[in-house]
Amino acid sequence: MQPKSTTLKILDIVSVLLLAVSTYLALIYAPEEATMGQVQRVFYFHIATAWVGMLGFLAAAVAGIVYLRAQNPKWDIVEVAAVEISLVFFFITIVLGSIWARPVWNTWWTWDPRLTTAAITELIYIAYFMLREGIEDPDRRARFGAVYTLVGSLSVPITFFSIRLFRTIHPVVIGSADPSATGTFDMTGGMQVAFFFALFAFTVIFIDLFWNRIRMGNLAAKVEQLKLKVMH
Amino acid sequence: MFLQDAPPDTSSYMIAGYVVFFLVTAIYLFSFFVRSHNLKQDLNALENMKEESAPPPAREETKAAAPKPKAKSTASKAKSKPRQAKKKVTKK
Amino acid sequence: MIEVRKLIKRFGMKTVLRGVDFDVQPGEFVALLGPNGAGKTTFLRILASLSHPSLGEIRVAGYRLPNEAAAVRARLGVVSHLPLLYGDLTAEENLLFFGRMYGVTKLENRISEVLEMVGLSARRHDLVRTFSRGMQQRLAIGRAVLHDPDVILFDEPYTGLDQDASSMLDDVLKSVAAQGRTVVMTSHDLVRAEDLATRFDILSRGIIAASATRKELSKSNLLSFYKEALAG
Amino acid sequence: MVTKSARLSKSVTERSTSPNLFKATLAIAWKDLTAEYRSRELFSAMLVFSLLVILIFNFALELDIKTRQSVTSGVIWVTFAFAGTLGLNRSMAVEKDRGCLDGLLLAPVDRAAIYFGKVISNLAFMLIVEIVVLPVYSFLYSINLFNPGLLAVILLGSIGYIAVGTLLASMAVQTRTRDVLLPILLFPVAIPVLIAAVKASGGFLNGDEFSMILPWINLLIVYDIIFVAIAFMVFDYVVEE
Repeated sequence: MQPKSTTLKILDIVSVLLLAVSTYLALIYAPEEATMGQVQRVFYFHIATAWVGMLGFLAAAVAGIVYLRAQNPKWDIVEVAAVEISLVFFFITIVLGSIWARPVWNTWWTWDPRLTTAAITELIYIAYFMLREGIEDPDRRARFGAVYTLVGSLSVPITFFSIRLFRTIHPVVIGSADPSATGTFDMTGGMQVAFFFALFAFTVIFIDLFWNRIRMGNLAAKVEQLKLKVMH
Repeated sequence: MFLQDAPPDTSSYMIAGYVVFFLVTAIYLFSFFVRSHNLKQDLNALENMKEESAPPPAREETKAAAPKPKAKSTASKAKSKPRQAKKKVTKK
Repeated sequence: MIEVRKLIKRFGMKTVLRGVDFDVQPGEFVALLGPNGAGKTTFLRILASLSHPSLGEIRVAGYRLPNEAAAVRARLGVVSHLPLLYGDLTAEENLLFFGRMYGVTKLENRISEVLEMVGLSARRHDLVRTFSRGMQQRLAIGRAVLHDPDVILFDEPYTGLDQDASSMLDDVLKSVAAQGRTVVMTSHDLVRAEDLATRFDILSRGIIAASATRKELSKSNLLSFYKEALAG
Repeated sequence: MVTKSARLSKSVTERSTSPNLFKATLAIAWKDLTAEYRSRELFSAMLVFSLLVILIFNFALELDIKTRQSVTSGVIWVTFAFAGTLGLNRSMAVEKDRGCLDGLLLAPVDRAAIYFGKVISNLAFMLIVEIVVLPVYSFLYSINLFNPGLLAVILLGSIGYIAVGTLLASMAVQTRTRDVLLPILLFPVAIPVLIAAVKASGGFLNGDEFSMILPWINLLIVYDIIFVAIAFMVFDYVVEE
């Protein structure tokens, strides 16, 4: 396994730096929000992790489609990497969402479209890993995984609309703001800097993690191959 | 909640949020390093075994009935498959 | 009738077939012998278009696999140690179903012909669940010849059959061979293979180790030829 | 024992033409329904299971008449969802256990025929169970369930549920954990169907005007179309080796 390429090493360092800077921006630089107080600062990482999570699940679906067309195991490794990272980030998004909800809506959990869809998406991709665990043959495991990411990623938007149709109280900060939803706030200059920087930083962090995880996937495949060769 | 002029003190929730973020990230990174460390170890163990079992000069797999390596794989934790770090979803 | 060039089949990292070359002329009855795990069943499943080859060229009944699979399947009959029949349907209903799936014309009297051939006309309206293993195997052969295929593949047809069921199966196999069809049969039972087949191929460690027609074998018997091929 | 069979020259039996998709689909559906009619093992399991679930709900949600009115659509859809999962598991397991799936794959027919054949037979099982459960439910709780809107929603919802369920069941049946895995795979993906079906059924039961229920029906239709199309396209990868 060739050693870590220099670009990857640089990316690792850059990611750590970006994380530090965006944490600074979110916690100190951005002004305190008048109505909600300090908890609003959770918002930056809440949205950034959500964005990365969705990015990852999208990447997984694309990798799934490409695998189904080409049956090249490389894409299966990419898919698993994307799903694994997104699972972690989406989990954080859900927890941050509920921590933020506690003081603002004084309940830990509200059945509103975004939070519920996030939870369902998390369950879908946990089911994805359980499906993979249940299959021995690597080719079939890859095929079934690809099919399920496809089905799963298609059901997420529909789930979101069906719940939004069900009812909505989640504050919409950007886009069609629903004034009646409590907890909305307008982003002043400082906040916007922190917000967009967090988005950018997390995207870079995602790519770094993604690349590393793919390398690890290749390493695992190589070990498996060697194991077969030596054991026979 | 809106009575006092100063914004309500919800910093404890903010701290909780960021603690959760860094904790979960740390756990994931830790499991990531453990897995890749184990894999690297397995790789070296297997590569040594391959050297032992095929010492003849010809590097590539020779047809000669090379003695099957009887020794069990000595890799310390030769897991059949790297355990995926299972994400326990602890919803409050 | 069957041409196989450099067929390789990998399950994940494990290579089960390491470059098989195999040719069968129309009307030949080839017995494919070999120890367990040599890849006999895998090879037959690839010929039967049930499994995709990893690498290699395959033509059955004049059509390429896996691209022209549908055309191959219309000219191919398969009998495996599993009867592939529905216990809750009667013999006639099973043949009706498979007849429709294969688009057999004039299905009614074709079924009578086939039941006559395998000696099950009396049991036409009985549930297959009530059939003995031997009778199910003969009905399975009936199903395999229903659409009048050019090639028939038998995968260990004698497994689990007692003495008289096996001898009855011999007669049916002889009558099938007599119809000028091309047959490939895998088997453990050298004795049975010896008096049925016109050619003997030995598959071991993923390749065809040896092949000999009945004439070439006249001097030494099949057993010594088999042992020799495995030792090689 | 074996009479000397007449020499079947090739000309006697015309060359068999491979059947079109529609005929093969009907053949598979006919096969499943006939086999099930004979053994009735699947249907009775689903039926008894549904009645038990209703009984449990009766004690679990021991309510007065008014609230029972609103909870009905929820109860019937949870019952149908569980019974459906039971049915999907059984019908695919029957195919896999006796190796019959290979028998289907050997036929010179498009894999979609297998998928649609299975969807039709699974849907038929689910509808039959629904046809029996609804009168029993309305008998037990004296609620009139025979309004056409409700039946249409039940049909639409079942189609969507079975369309995705059949695809996922054919995967689940090939894994180690088998029928434990199907609900885990199916429920998170089938949530839009369940929500839309429950809301639309509730709407019809309470007699809301149609414009209120229409969005839910549209959602059901969109879901059905998308997932039948997707399943149709990827089914090859699920059954082929």
